[in-house]
Amino acid sequence: MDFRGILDRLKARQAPGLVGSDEPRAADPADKKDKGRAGDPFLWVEAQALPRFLELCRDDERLRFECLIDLTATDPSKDDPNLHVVVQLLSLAFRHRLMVKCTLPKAAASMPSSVPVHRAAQWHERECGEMFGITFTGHPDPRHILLPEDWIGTPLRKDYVFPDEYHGISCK
Amino acid sequence: MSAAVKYVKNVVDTLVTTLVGMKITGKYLLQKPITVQYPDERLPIPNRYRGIHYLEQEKCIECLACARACPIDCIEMDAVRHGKELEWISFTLDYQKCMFCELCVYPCPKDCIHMGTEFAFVSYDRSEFVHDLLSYRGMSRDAKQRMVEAEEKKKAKEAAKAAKEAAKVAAQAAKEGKEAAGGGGEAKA
Amino acid sequence: MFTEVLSAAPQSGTNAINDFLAGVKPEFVPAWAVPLTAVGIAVGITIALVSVIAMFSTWLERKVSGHIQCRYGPMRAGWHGWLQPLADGVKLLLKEDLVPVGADRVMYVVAPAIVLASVLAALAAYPLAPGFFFADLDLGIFFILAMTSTTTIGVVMAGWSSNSKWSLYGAMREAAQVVAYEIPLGISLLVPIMVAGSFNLLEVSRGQAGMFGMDWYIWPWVNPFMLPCFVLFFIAILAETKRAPFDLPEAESELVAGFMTEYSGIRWSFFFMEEYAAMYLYSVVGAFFFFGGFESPLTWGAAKVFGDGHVLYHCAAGLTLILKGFAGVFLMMWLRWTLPRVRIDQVMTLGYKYLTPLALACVLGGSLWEVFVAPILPWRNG
Amino acid sequence: MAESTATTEREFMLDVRTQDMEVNMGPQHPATHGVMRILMRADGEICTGAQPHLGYLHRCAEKIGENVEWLQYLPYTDRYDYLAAMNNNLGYSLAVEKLMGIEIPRRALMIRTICAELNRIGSHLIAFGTYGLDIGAFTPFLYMFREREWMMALFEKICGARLTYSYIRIGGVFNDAPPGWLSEVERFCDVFEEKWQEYVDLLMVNHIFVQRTANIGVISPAMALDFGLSGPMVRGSGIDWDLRRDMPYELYAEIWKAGAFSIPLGKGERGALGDCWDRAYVRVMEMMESIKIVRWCLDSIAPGPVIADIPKTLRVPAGEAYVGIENPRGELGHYVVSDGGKVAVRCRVRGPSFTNLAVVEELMPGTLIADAVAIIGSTDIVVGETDR
Repeated sequence: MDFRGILDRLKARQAPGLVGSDEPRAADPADKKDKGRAGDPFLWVEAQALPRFLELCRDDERLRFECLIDLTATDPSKDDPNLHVVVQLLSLAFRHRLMVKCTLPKAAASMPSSVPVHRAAQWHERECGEMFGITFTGHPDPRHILLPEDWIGTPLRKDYVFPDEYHGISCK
Repeated sequence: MSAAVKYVKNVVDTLVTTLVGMKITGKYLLQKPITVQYPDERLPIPNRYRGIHYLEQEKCIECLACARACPIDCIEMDAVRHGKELEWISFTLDYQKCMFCELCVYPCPKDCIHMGTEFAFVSYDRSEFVHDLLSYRGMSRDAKQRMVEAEEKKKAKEAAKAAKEAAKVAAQAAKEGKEAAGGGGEAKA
Repeated sequence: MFTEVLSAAPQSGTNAINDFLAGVKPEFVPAWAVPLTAVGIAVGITIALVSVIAMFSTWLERKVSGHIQCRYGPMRAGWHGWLQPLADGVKLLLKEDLVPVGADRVMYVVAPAIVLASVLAALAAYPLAPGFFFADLDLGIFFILAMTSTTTIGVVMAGWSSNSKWSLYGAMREAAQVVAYEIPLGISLLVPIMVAGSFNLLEVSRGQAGMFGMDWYIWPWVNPFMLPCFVLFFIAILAETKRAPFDLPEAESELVAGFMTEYSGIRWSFFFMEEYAAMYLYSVVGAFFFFGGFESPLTWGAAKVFGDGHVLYHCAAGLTLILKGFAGVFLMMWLRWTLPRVRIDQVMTLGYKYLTPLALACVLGGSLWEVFVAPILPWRNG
Repeated sequence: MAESTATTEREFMLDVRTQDMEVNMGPQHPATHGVMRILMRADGEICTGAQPHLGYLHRCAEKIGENVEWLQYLPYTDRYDYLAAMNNNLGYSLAVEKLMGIEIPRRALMIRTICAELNRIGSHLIAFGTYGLDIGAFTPFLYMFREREWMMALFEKICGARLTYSYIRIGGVFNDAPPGWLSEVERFCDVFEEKWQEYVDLLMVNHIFVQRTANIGVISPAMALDFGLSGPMVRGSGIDWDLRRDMPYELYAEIWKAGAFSIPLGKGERGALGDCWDRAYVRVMEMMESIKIVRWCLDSIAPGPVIADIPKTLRVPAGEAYVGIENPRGELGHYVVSDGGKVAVRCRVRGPSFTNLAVVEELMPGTLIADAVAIIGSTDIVVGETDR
């Protein structure tokens, strides 16, 4: 199924938290500032409803996104008040992919964990949490994964300042 | 499969597969090894090998394209420009950082930085890993020659120009003088 | 161990060193000094023997593994690296003597000594030649098996005292493994012992002297149960000497280095000396009980040409045994560089469910053969 | 999991219980394939719990991606999965090309495919060789290194590096193949087919190896999907899924249509479906399939340009793209976000080893320590990629 088909199906099923969609488009010749957008289409989903949305995607017999391939986040820029959480879904049965995006305010970055739906999310959420400072409520094991337990700061946010030293080791 | 059959099968399988394995290892035991005795004999190094850089300094124009292309900024160069000629101060490559990706080679407009086939690095001091790729400092004799020639040419040109100017001035003056004289004549007239 | 040798040597009265010393003894030296000096010399020879065997075996192991793996192995020290073990030995001697923090110091230091002593003691019963041995024991094979088993005590001590969990694992595995494999090892030797009718190594060897020195017990017409017995024996000695595929006590990919994880320098090398000496020793035992011991066409020829007491005859016999011993060692190495390692529960299963019943079946079959079939075979009564 | 182990024969019993002991496996341990630590709780020889601790090799690959130019990031892609650097280059290049929408010359596609498949062979050789090493067989490992050495020499000839190739770049490949290279690849294929049979005889069907790996670490198909596993891990569980066929990139659609390769699946031949042996089997069989793909490319390669016309300083159009490719270890995903500038806004790497390793936590309890080693080995992780 292509992206439009998936979107229609999700609309028909009244998927929880579905906000809208974004598709690549060519630059608008009338508007000089608009450069268009390349790449893949994706869906906007409300962050607080993401686990329920993923559950629907997994269980719907015409979508069957059994596999959560990736869960990560993006910090669009220093000035943006929001983070984007990005989920890649894959259906082995129907051979289609879906990219799902949620916005999450930087000031209160907290959302429910998707681990009950896909256990694959477990490590991805841990990584995402430590790198962007997102709290996944209900995560069974919310420790740091790649960073040391006592690392301060969220390195992949754009406003991150690299520390001068760590336990007396100079980082310069 | 009954337990007894399985028991016998296990014994037979173990013995047979072990013997098959021993046949293979035994075959190699009798063959000549494929390794080489490294410092005495060395394998040929292909032409495209990405080893320590070398620089064709004569061609380089200090455009910084390689330094900009480097992902880790390990290339630094410094030179003073005398017109077209360069007086080289340094061109260093920090091999503590360099990851031999060859990205510095492609953007060069003069095709003057290359990667060689030398790969061995041994040193007692970290500072020795900062290599200076220059084969000479300052200016080459040719460049000096060219500069002197250019200077001379320039001087000659200037002189010629000055002479021309002088001639022009003189001509002008003469003309003016003439005109003045003429004018004077007219005025007189 | 010394008391054993002491009491054994004068009784049998055939120890070559003892005889020689008794022959050259000046009047003023008391009689009891002779066996004592003989023991001293024997101990010296045994230690030298262990070192030489271990050195040669390490070199052989590295060359065999190298060539099996399409590489050369050591090539720098001497011709094809034959001096490499010497260089290694010097290096190991000069290494810092480390005892880990929290280790039981006394046990930690004593463990390698016990391990090495056990194999030294076992070598006391190893005859170098028909007329040159330290102790001609009536129960020679029992003595060897008993002494080599004490290695386990040293290994367990080493593992326990190292204060490392990996070492402890190694030690426990060794204990379990050796206990399991002592049984099939002992049982599988019963068939040749039955055929030979003796526990004495020299007598067993003498019993295989026929057929130009080729009347070995392994041949199926002697006793068809001998070949499976040898296979069982060989598997059991692999496990006893901690060789792959039974190298679980040191299993480098699981337990880092097992019981010797924390050891370094010369103490560490003691474990290896023991391992290689034990490999050689067990191979020699196998050679005695299955492959004719001293007997071979070479020995037979030497006996025909020079006579039964000549030095060259003894040399030929000794050389035969050394070659047979190292053939066994080579086979063990070949296997090691071919096979993956088995798991601990599989080791136990193999020991208790496969080897022990099969060995018992072989003993039963072998003894029935000896009682009912062997008497009517013409070549067994010639 | 519960059903599958209940049917298999366990030859040890849990009738004696002692106090659990905590053992640190790693960060320097021969079986962890790099610097990874597994905190293991063990009751004697039996592992009762395991907790992987990662991050010892974390090199901030994603952060670097946000700070260097598009082309400059290429050498960094070599360094997360250092055993399959060509595939990493390919994945990253494909993601950026998707944003840029450029057409790649056909010869470049061919060379890319050859390199990626050769690298897959090399990677599987290491995977299987070190797996043998974990199980205790030393020699097959060196035999496999011998073939891999040749593969690396081939790469050295084409790009000058042996491990960190940076050869496949955005828009094509750096250099055309040197003269005689393609015929040497063909020779490599011929020799490899011979040697491959030896690996199978020496290790794959060896009874001890089978006994060590069959029925160990059984991953059921449902569990594989739940954990988001990919590559040989999921094919070992009998799920017929290969991105090269199912979501083709490059030339794979054409190659599949030509019938040049098939997809080996675990069948539970020697034990339960989805055990360690099945995963090793899939890897071994895949090497042969890669050889077939290389042969197809060698047959149909034609002269031509090897790089599309792209500017020296890339400016990638604004947008975001996710591209997943079939790395030797599974789905290697690159998620790149561009705002139209010289530098990426986000450069996410979805490493297959990272996801595949997560399942270890689940598989380990109830196995012996030796099995734990076998399970870690069968996931075929590269720590450079789990930690990035």
